[in-house]
Amino acid sequence: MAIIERPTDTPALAGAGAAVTPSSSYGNFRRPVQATGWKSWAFTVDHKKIGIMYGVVAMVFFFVGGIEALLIRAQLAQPNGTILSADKYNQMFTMHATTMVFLFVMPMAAAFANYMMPLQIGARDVAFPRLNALSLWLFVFGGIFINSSWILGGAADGGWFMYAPNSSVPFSPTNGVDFWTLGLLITGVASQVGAINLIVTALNMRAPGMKLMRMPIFTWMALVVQFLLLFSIPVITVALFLLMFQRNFGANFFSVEAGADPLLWQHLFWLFGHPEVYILVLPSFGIISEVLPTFSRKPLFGYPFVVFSGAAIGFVGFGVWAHHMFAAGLGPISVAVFSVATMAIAVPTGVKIINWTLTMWGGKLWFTTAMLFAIGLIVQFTIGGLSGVTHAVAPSDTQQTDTYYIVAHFHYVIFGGAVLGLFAGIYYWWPKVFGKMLSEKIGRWNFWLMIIGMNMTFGPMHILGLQGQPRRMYIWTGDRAGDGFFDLAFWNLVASIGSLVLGIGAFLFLVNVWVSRKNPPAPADPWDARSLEWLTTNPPKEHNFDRIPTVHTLDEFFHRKYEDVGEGDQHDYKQVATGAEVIELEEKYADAHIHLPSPSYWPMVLAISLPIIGYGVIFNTLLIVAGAAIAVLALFGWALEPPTADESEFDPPAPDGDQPSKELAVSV
Amino acid sequence: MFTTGSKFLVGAAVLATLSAIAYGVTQDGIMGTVGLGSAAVALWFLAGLNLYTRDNNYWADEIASIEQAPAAVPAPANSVWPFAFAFGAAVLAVGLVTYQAVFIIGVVLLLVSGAEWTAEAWAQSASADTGHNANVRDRIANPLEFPLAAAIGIGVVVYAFSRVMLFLSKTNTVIAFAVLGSIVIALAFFFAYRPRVPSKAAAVVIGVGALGLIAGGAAAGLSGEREIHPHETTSGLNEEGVDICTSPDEFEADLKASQSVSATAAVAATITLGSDGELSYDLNGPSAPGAVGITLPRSNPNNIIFQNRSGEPRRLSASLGTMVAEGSTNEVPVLMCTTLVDDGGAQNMTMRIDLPSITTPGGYSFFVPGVESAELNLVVP
Amino acid sequence: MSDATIAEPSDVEEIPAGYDDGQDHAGLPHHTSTGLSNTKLAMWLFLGSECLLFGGLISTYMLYRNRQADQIGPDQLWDIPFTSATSFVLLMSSLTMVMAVSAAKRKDEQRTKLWLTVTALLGGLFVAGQVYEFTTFYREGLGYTTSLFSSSFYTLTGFHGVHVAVGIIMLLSLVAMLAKGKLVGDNAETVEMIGLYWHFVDIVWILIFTLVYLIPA
Amino acid sequence: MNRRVRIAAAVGLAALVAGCAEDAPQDMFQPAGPNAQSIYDLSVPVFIIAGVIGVIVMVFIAIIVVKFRDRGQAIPDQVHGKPTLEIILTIIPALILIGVAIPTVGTIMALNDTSDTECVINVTGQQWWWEIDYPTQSGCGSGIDQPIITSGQMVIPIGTPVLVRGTSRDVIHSWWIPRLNGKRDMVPGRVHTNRIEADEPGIYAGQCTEFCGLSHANMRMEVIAMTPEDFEAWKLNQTKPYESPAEGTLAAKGEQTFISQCARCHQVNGLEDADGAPIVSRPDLSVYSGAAPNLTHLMTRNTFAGAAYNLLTPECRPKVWNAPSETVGAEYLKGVTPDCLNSVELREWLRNAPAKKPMYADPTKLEATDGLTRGMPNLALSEDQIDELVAYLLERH
Repeated sequence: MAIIERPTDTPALAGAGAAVTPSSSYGNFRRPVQATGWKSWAFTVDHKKIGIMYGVVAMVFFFVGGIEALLIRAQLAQPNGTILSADKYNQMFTMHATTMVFLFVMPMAAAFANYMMPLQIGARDVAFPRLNALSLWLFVFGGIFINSSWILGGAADGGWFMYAPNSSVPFSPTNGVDFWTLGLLITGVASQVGAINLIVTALNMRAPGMKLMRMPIFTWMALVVQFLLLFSIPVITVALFLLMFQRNFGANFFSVEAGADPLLWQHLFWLFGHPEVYILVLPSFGIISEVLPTFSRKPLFGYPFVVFSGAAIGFVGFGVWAHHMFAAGLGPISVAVFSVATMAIAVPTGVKIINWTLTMWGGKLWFTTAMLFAIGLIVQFTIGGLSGVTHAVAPSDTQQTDTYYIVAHFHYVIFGGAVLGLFAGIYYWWPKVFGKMLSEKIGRWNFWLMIIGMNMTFGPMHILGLQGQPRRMYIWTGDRAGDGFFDLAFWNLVASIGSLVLGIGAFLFLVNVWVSRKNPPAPADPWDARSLEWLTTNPPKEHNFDRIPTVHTLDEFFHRKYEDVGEGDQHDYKQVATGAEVIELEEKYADAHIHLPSPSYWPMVLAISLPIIGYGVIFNTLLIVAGAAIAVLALFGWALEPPTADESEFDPPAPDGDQPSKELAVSV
Repeated sequence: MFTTGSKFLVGAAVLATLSAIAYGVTQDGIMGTVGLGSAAVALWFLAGLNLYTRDNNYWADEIASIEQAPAAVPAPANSVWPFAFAFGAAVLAVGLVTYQAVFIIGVVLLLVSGAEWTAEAWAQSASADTGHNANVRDRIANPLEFPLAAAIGIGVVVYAFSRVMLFLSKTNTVIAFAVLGSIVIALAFFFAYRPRVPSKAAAVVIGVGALGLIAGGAAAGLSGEREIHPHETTSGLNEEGVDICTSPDEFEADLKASQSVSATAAVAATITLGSDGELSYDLNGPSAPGAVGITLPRSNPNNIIFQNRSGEPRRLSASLGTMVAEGSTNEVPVLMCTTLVDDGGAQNMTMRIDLPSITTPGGYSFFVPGVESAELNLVVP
Repeated sequence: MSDATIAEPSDVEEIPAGYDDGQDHAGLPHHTSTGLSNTKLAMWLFLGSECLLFGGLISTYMLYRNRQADQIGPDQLWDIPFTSATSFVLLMSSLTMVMAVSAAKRKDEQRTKLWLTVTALLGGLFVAGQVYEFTTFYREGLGYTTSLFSSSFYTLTGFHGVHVAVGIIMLLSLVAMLAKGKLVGDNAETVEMIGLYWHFVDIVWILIFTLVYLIPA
Repeated sequence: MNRRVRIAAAVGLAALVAGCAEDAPQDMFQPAGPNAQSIYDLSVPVFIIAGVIGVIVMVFIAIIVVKFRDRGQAIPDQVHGKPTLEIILTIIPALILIGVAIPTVGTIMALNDTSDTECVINVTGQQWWWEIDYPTQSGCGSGIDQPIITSGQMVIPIGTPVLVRGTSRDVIHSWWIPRLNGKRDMVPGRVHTNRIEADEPGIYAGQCTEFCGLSHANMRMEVIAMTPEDFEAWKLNQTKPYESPAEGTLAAKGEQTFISQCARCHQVNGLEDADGAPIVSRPDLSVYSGAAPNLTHLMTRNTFAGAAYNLLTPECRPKVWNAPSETVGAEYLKGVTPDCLNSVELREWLRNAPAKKPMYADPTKLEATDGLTRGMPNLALSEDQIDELVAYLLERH
């Protein structure tokens, strides 16, 4: 936020009259260098503030998506439900998936990647801080844009997979699909920009000695995810553009009467959509690969295996998209190839589970809430992974696909895999980010209610699906529910009750945040942690590290605290310093000159211009022109602005001792 | 900080927002929501502005800021923008009574000069230091000037040159393009390796070139394009009543027509004209022995692939009964056909048939013009 | 996705001279873990993802290239000599771009500006050619909504044309910034960056020209 | 804890097995034909393998959680892994998967082979019902000499491999009769095939499983398998000539109402206008998909409106649906008798179809489809007209 230097005598603004200060001469065109107030958040380029905002907004969308899910389950609790109309129900499940995938899990993972990656590799910020701000605001405005469709004529109603031709205007005449298409294009730009930024950060900005194979595992998984985003987002971008041109400009990419092949959309969508699954779960795999070693007091078992299996999952993930299309009418050869490829991807996934359990084996397990969520992930994800193997078998899949069995499967994968991991991360890093502990007691309740709730909700869906209940149906009928006490009606009701339990469990997280807001400051190293992000204060200073750490081993922080005093093959780890002492040592040798990037208006302005163009495409061409003009202005304003503000942007310290806008020194 | 005006505006904005949401949730149709939403946006904007400027009532907040006003500033320099602004207004007025293009030029001129004027005026009062003020001006104006200048520059080249080419004959376009490209490159190398040439000369050359291009573009634009005729297509000829579908001859629509298809799998039927002059067909999956024709669902986009293995260029036609032509009482035959397909080629035909075949005595059929023996029943239930 | 190709710095014990947080601020020597500058790495990554964007569009075109039903088809439209001329001009612009980059590396600002302007001009000619071509196609009966072939053709070439136009605007703005001394960061690197983008757009055109125009349907 | 976990796992498994509904009509674990059987034979071992692995993992985790919890022991040895163990543990799942993959590929190929089918039936999906037609080249049983068109319920002879050749008129639908075979999407512009064969006579329920818009949930279908003799009887009935209702009856009035109100879209074969010319429906002028169910033999089916509603009263329905396989064909062939007609729902449908089944038929909102409805609009029939139509339709055997 500021240039932090030891005091100098240099006057801030050379050649200007005494009365002229930057704040008066630049007026509103001065860079927003404020260190406090809303502007310090809105125009910040600090990866930590951006990470926090990502997380908060994603959490809001988590509860929006959760309410949509509760409405869906309420509708399906009884046969011939009447809570939602068919139209509203279709909008509800479309938006539930869209919100959870694009507006909760992805940005929540981005929040962790943004906040933790620079800290874990010993950097002061990401490679392109302003691009980082752009990603955040594009995501925020894109999310608001999509959800604004609720009050502008109805949300998208074609399912998150938006199969053509059901997404064409005659079959979905409201503007919902347009909002969805344009909104995803906007959030797609956010992901794309973020991916480039984080890849460059991870590859280029590592601290001295931080080899690739010494990078903390979360950073590794986040890096793999960014590569997946980099190569999959353009594919969905093409699909979304085709759909937009189809709906808004009369193109006929999906008009069957013109000879179009509806399977084109499916190929493009799933070529993005399958890597997307790994985009959702890999960050959580990374998180629990940090949490499990910390609370087992042991390094991650088989670190290189976990790294390479993550990379392998990412790579093979691009070659299995057609397993979503086993029933779509591909030839038997394609089906066989994709079936086998899908089984192949189970191997690296299995490797991860094996490594996690072996990490715990022989450890000294400390069951904090974060650890509970991590173990919960292993168990729940194993169930989801194994049910995944049952429909890698293509003939079985033709019975299972588009039934509740699939709904059960991917909720075990995405809720059990991704969401539980994210919660593990939240509980693990909360003291790091906010300097306060969350209540462990409420945390336990939070965990157990969520686990019970999710198994009650999604567990019965296995039975529902295998006994023939298709998904995406706004009602089900007693005629096809079977007989006996445990008929499908019973399991539907259990699932609906389970969703309430799950909802209460998730709500307890908010309670926990509220209750814990006045907790005393957290200790410097509350979990006896292992990786580099703990090598600084809680919360970290604006410049992250007082001096850039030099890295000698994997789990650098742990090895600065503990030394092996054993002889020969006998190992005996003795604590030589507490975390707080290690951090103090760093402060002692603080770097003298720390240049941090400066805040900027332009990311926000550029991010606002895209939804304006979006509204223009839907409602009025003039808005497109206006939005494009703003975008061009912002781009050039950005290009002409140096990343770090000039001295002349800062007011000199006022003689009467008022706070200057530029922080002058770090106390040593 | 909340003065009377801002309180009123914030209140009104909250009200408009709530009513927009309420309207959107409860009512069908979006115009009401859009209207109320726009009102809300406008009110929030005004409220924000008011809050920010404190109703333009500094005294309400603090006195001190007045005392820190910048020192006196030097007299402003000469400026071209007031003139440009007035000129823009004049052009706009002329445009209103003459051409829309002139009007748009006037609007752009007005906007640009207005923006430049504002930026200049703002910057000149920023401080007592003219160098600093120039920086302030650049900070405000450059992000607009650079892209606009670049866009105008490239727009002129693209517009003028494309007009010139549309004016030239088809062969001459290639020559013009090659010549102009070569000239540009030759001149570039000339200037690059003749550093003695004063930069003014380069500027003159570029200026003359640009003027020439604009003049050429304007002249070409005024004298109009060369005549470009629409190509004839199968559908066009059918609409004109040309019996393309019953003729084995070649029409313009058949010239160099596409001879292969990428849709080979999962079509409704593949119909092959063999060297024996018979039509055979292949459906997805087996068909019973002794079947005499193809059944296609009614009102359905059916993809039929025609393969020609007869040794001569042939087309596949479908006879689909008769219909009453528009504006008359005459029954005319309904025909659909592919273009002429070379031997060994194939072509896809997407056909939707809305009336069942029982409505036509004798039913529907596929046939190949010029090959008597090639006929195939088509049943549409 | 393997990082095996990325050169690793040897195990550094001491912070090397000039080690920085890696931010792109002017005037400071950079040190990055891979040795590639941040902007260059970012540009390569961006172009990598652009490959998939054009890959998707080209696949769509290849799927639909013959699906014009009874409407006008590619073989009735193509004017290969003309498109070859425009392609040649675009290729030549890659040459002038190379000249610009080499001038920038020699810190020869005068020639850098000259070559950048010429590159932009040649690009402008190409776009003018495309505008002309689209106009004639439209007059000959190929509207955007006429057939699957027309939609996918205009979308693919239109996307490419927009990329060229954006490139031209970047080139001209770069000239203006160089002239006014407004460029942030290392001049030569910025020129090289835009050069990378420009070459990429050219290469994509070669692909499009071959697949769309030259290979017979 | 360990014991408890194990008990919980056992109870869970038991609950999974015992917790299934009995006789769910779309249960994929009750195969009734060779295709479904081969899928079943393939998937059950996979389920067992997956279950066993799952239990092993969970028991292992439970053991770890109990055994290694923090009891104040020393910081454990900082083991970074054992490559040999890792490689072994990678190879084992790979081997298991290879073991699964081989039969999978075999089954995929076998299921795709349709060369042995003896009977071809076309199905065409549209929002939100299936049209089923037996083309003249279909060769089912003794052969089809004139096309048969029906909707919602497909009748097939048992022991005969049937090739379902399907497409769609608007959006993608999916044909799925779980007890006979896996599902197959029916994609507009493409023709896909699905091979079904029933071993025993019976009614096999299915449902559209590709999301297809508003009434996706109300798009169902059934396959009725009967003995070849019963099938021949059914065929004979489907091709019998049209009989007008007797003069002066309510049904005769209904015929006129049908001609004026319904025949625009719904075909009744053999229906003639006053001049004796056959009446050909033109659904393409009113409905976006361009099709409406053929009602010539409506009362031989026992569901209507996309098989979403019963034509049989709740009392009569089980008599057909739950009939033993020996008599189900005969029960079905009886059709809907006057005392079994579910006139309540049929009347509701005739009174205001879009109110009963969500469809896109509001005349003020059809801009996007050029005024064509998707599904049946509200015809604003009077109660008298409805009475007449019910009487008329009841004779459509």
